[in-house]
Amino acid sequence: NGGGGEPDVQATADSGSGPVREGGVLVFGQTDGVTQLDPNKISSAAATQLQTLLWNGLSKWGPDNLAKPDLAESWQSSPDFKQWTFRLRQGVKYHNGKAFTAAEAKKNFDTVLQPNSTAQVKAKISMVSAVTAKDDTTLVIDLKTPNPELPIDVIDVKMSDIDDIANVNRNANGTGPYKLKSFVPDQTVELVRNDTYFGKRAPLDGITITRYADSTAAQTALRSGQLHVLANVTPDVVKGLAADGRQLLTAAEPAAYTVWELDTSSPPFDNPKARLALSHAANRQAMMDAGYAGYGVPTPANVVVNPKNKHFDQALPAHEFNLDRAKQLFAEAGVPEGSTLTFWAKAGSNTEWLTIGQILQEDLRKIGITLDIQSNENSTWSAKFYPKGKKFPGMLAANYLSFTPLPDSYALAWFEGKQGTCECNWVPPKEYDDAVAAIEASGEGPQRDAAFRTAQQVLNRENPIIVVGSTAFLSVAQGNLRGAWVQAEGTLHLEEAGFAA
Amino acid sequence: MSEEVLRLEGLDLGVRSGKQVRPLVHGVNLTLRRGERVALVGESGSGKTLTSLAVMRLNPEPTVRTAGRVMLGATDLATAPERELERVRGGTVAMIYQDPLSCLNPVRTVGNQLVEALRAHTDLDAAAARRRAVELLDEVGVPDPRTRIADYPHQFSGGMRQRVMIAMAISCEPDVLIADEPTTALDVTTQARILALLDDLARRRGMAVLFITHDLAVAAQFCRRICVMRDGRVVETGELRSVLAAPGHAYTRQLLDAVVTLDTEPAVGTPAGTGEVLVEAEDVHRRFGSVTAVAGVSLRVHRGETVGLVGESGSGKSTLSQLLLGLDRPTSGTVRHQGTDLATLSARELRRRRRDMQVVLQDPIGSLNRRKTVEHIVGLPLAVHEGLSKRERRARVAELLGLVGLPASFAGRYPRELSGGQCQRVNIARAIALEPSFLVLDEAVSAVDVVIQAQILDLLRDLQQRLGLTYLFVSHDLAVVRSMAPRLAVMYRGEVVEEGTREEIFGNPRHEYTRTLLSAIPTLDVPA
Amino acid sequence: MSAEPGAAAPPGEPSEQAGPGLLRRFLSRPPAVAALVVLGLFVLLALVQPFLLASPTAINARNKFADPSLAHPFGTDELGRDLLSRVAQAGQLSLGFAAGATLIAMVVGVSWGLLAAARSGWLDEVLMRIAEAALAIPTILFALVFVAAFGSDLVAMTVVAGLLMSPLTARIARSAVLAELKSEYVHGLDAVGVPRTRILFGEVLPNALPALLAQASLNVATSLMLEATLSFVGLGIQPPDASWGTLLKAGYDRLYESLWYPLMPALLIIAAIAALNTIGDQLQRVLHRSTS
Amino acid sequence: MSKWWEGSKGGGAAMTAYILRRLGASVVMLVLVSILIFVVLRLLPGDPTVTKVGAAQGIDPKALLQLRTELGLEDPIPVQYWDWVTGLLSGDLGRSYFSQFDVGSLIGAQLGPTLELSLAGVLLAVLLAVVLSVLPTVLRSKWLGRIVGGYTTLGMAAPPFVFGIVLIAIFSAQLGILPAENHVPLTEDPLANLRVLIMPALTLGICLSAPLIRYLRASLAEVENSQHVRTAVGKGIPRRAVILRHVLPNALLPALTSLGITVGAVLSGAVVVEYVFRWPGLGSLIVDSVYKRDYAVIQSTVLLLAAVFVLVNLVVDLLYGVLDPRLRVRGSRKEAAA
Ligand SMILES: Nc1ncnc2c1ncn2[C@@H]1O[C@H](COP(=O)(O)OP(=O)(O)OP(=O)(O)O)[C@@H](O)[C@H]1O
Ligand SMILES: Nc1ncnc2c1ncn2[C@@H]1O[C@H](COP(=O)(O)OP(=O)(O)OP(=O)(O)O)[C@@H](O)[C@H]1O
Ligand SMILES: [Mg+2]
Ligand SMILES: [Mg+2]
Repeated sequence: NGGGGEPDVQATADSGSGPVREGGVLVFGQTDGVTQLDPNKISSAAATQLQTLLWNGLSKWGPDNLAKPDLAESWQSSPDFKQWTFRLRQGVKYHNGKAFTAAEAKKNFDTVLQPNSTAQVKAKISMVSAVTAKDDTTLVIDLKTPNPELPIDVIDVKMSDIDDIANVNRNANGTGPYKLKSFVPDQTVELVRNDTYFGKRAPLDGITITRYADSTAAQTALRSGQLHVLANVTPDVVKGLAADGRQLLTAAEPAAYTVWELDTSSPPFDNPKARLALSHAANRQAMMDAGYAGYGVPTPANVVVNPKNKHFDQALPAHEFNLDRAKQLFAEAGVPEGSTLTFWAKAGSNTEWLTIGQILQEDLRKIGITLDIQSNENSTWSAKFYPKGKKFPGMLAANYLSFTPLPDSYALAWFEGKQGTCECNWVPPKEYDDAVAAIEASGEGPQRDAAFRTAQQVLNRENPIIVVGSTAFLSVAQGNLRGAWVQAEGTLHLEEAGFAA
Repeated sequence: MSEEVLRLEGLDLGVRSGKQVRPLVHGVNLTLRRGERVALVGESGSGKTLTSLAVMRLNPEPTVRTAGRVMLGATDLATAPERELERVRGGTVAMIYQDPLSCLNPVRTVGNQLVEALRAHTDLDAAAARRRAVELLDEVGVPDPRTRIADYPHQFSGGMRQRVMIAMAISCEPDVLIADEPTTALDVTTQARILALLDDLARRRGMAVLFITHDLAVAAQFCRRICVMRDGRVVETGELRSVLAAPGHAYTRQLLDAVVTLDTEPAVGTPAGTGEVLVEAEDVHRRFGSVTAVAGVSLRVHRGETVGLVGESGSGKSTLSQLLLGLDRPTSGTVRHQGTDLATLSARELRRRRRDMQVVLQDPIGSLNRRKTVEHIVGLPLAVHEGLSKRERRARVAELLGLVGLPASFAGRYPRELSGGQCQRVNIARAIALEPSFLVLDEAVSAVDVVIQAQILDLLRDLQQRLGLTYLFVSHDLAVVRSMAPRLAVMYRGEVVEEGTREEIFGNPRHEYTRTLLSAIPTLDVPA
Repeated sequence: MSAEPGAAAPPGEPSEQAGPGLLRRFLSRPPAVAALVVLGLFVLLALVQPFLLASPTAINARNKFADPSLAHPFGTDELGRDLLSRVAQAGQLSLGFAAGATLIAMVVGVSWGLLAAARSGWLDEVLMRIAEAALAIPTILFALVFVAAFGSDLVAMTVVAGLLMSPLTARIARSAVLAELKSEYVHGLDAVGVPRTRILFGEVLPNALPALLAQASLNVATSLMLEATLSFVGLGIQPPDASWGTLLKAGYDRLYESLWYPLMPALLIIAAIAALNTIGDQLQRVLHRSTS
Repeated sequence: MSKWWEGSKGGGAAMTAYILRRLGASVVMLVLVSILIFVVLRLLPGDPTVTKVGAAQGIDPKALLQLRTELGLEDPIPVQYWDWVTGLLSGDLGRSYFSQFDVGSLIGAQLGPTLELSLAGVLLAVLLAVVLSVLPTVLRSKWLGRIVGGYTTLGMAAPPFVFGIVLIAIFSAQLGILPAENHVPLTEDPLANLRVLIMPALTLGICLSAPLIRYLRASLAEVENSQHVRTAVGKGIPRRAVILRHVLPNALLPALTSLGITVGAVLSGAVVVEYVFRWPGLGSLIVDSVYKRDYAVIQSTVLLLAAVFVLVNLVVDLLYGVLDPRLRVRGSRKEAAA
């Protein structure tokens, strides 16, 4: 009994291959609901599940974290990576029968790039200066700055019939292997096979994505067989759930991270010593054991790179768990015994944040610091960080970040300083900005590797955020699920999934 | 002699408190034969009601039977199974309860409750039962029974409700009728009518009646045998005639001596209709929906006098009293107290005046707060208007209880531990506590035995003499009214049909109704 | 009768009366005593909690969801903390919370309902419409606003729960008081000229007590439930503190990992509510017996 | 000399006047509720647009402003309120900020299941309450009384989610005889609808019945000791009939008020039940919308429910007047003294 240490159930990134029977309806459960179906406005993880089922992009993810042809059959770039030409598939039709052409693709890009668009993918392709439809099957994308990884960055620009976007919640307007049958916001999305799909015919008759607001009810449903896949399972319950022939699915090399964001512009965390102290106060191993049932990888180097990743700088000094050191550093940084820090957590979802928060709370208590945990429902939690530039003295905000495990993606998402997701108000040293520029501009090679190492060293030294561990979504599926696979950042790909024959 | 139908053998009743049982009724023996009518009279609080309730095991918690049998033919009702009792109750033995005001279900119509009783023991269908119910209401003298059958109890006057109870009890023509003061709320004409009705049933059907009453004249008129109770014991039983002629027990004698009759010399009071006008009604009307309870009454009550208010049950006496006290507001007309129109007074001013205007309400049990002790109830006006401390009140309450003939030990009791007459006396004690200048007594002594009654009437007279109090005396007992009130008003259908001095009304009644009323007064002349 | 006043009420026989006699009679009822004992045990549990083997916050991530053992009589939670000491600690909080919230609800609600019943007409109308308006809006909405405004600290939540329960209490109080006001005895009191406040507070309110007691024990249950519901959405008592409600919810979420986890707080909540209900019932019965 | 606790003048047309006055008051109240909801929502920290865009990824203030302008959130609050109310009056309930579905159709889709569940729950609760509170009295069984007492305690003490999961675990997971979810519209397949309805309705029913039973048992005990019940017993009416015809109606009256109020509680209880049984109802619609700050959905839905609540309570009050003749006939001695 008990747990911790080594995980009890072995996880895999893909459900077994093997003969798949045609037919059946797969029921997919998740704790959050899908609120809308415009692929370019997707903001919650709950809806990303649909991205590969209803729509296609020019390219798509392969299990090797590389871009594979999707609506584009091939692409090439100019040598300076400033112009990319995509050759599109012919004869593709939207679900409503309208033909998909380069002009359609341009409409989608233009929508995403509009000044007031709120599409998340916008940040990834912000260097695009112009999109031109040469002819029906040729799309040319011009860039302001070079981007060697554009085919990856455009994956999330999903193509839908922009002219009919007003009805997107009724028909989804996609080209994907499944089409929309019905949609009840926050409850269910019912999909049926798209028989005119250009790609491989989907084995299932349909997929129902449904929401279980009550996680225990979801577990019951999975146990009784009413549910085939349960996504994003609380790590605590994985052990019991992934028994009886059910399989545990998770990313092979998780590229998502549990972090605590700090305001580096107000005391005490404007002092790097305080940040380092916090890093030393975090018992990462215990947190991964208790909060993630052993499925997380502690990141004592405090960088958002999985220690198993080939780009990880093994030479980085580890911030080992050491309360005495933490106490001393805190004292030096003006956080004496008797101080109070705030832990800003989410209520209702991400319960593991609370679990690890309590571990920190207990450890800080031992060195005389009070950690005041505040749970907030999602909207309050989000609103706290808007607009940017607010001050959060003494606050740790738990958050979850996911990237593609590629150098530029890491860099893009985090360290650019000007735009990104960090609420930390961190002003990086020039050394870091240079390194990031180098990573973005250069393709694979020693130059990029060196710059990436530099960036990691700066992070390890400056600690703008505390990286607790590399973790991934855990999904549990019935034993007879075949053909599903998990992408590094956590999305479960069901487009080719079916039931074992 | 005809056969025995009901026999109480050594019935002992008590009240349970904790593990002990405090005895209330001791060894009551009583026999009822077919067609026989037995009067049960006696001291108020002597256990008459309890005994009668115990016959069908209806005595309330926590009173219990501790010994004795209740033989109905060959069955002992005290131990008979519930199922057997259900057949007996209302069918073989029926009961008229003492406090008819709260004995009807407030949320069901009067007709509905009658029909239910009928259908429980006869095989009438719904329509037939309804027809019979209308007939019954008519027989007991409820006017316009066809429409009033659909009314709810609260729309009936006290006397009307009592008549509904009577109708219900006789509806299934029981072998035994237990009537607990069945006519206290009835005027003498209605009373005569009811007695005739019961008499007819008893003769025709051989119904035996146990008739509990304080009115010895009624008992004498209606019953053959008498049974006198005191202190939970039967002190005397026998042929009514011989007992009245030669009472064997001192208490019986005491009772007989206390009876007020039309021949009783009335007490001399202040001359009627003189002096300052204390309370005055001017052409007051009071309508309840379509019923006009008071229709244009003008009445003056002068300081220091006693005005008797008599009249048919349902004629509007209680309603008029409420109006005079400002407890109810007339639909039209004015009521003045010491020259001030009550309608112009603020609630606070009105309340201050209550110090001088008190009332004994007709429903003696309902008008007491069931969760307060007698001491609290009686002491409340003293606390409110005189600001007496708890200790001062205690002494005064004891004194007041003594005045109305209750032992001081009753101060700690709750209303439901009292008999009907005891409740009434608590009401009187509360009303006279402040020695108000104007006191309305609505059937204030109807539920007490004549000994106590005489005592209370003396008390009232004494107070009047000493303090110059003014009374409005509402009663059905004309002899008592006569002895109390030098001036009377007779109400009939909402109007005051006649007003005059005692001598005028009793000696020379002008209105037809008054004459009917007077002719119906029962007398204690023992029938030959 | 007056000749022998002692007959109906022998001198040695004390008549039933409110006051100290009430307590004595209350204590002579076995269910009441049992309920008091249960509550006493909870208090005891709360008192000994600091001296228990394990601290309620000591984490042992390698011993999660342990079954009951000598070291951990109730087993352990998701962080390997001792459930017995957690439950004991939560008990102090929960009972304090429920008592505080109920007190506030009763004070606010009863005054509210009393005012409405006493001042008929427009004030009654206004007060009752306000209560209805408050009842018509889902509690969860108010709960969220209040928690957002005051935070989820214990005192704030107690006040919030108390306020949230007061409209219902007000309605119940109003109808109980109105029912009394309609009785004949109030007519009698009015005839005596007793001032309205005195009628209300001295006569009517004590009579409405059984109904109010029933409502109070309902409020205790409701407040515990409200807190559990808030923690259902994660907004209840914040760690390291816990209430029975938060523990129940945390355990419920891990039902399949450890049945003990939700069972223990559930049993304690049920026992506490049962005890409080019993006390309410017995008190009612004692009042009832002496006075109805 | 008005009786200070009584309403205003009674009379012949009093009932109609009373109804009209109550209706008027209800309208005023709904206006109040609408203002209250509106204000309460805007007091909540959090912002629909921020939630919609998702703060975790950083937000472009310009885009957000654009979105806020589109949704009308940049208008002054009174203007927003006015727009909403005028929209309501013309039958336009607004549009969800998130799914863009119009609120009318969202409510339309979820109202049915909610009504099903609440009606079934309330009916079941009333049935359970009446049967369970009357039975021990009818049968004079102390034991049954204790069992009912235990049931009441359990019903009050255990939150709905616990009952829900226990039922699912037994009937769905273990025995497999009842489906735990997948609501089937009544119109499609009544029998299947009934089958899925059983467990959620039972859960709701149990939770709602507990407080009702408490009220009922208290007032039953009170009425049982009354004089008029003694009269009924004295008539020889069988005990069962006495309780059903004389005790119960009088005892039900006060319980009726609490039932009316329960309507509000139904919703709170229903949210959790809807979650556990994945019931597509308004309760979860509201809670989800609250979490997202989807004002458009919340304000109209809550107002609708408030209207239902007000209506139910109006009906309860009127019913009270009809069932309690002492109130029905305005003009009884105590009433008329206004
Ligand atoms: N529940 C009770 N608890 C205690 N004492 C009671 C209870 N009920 C009645 N008593 C007492 O029993 C005695 C007999 O009461 P009962 O009602 O039979 O008197 P009664 O002869 O009918 O008097 P009345 O003529 O006044 O109606 C009274 O002294 C009364 O106080
Ligand atoms: N609250 C009421 N609602 C409707 N009708 C009423 C009400 N109160 C009294 N009445 C009617 O008014 C009339 C007079 O009633 P009231 O009580 O004044 O009579 P009463 O003379 O006191 O009769 P009793 O001698 O029987 O007590 C009756 O017909 C009665 O039915
Ligand atoms: Mg009597
Ligand atoms: Mg009268």
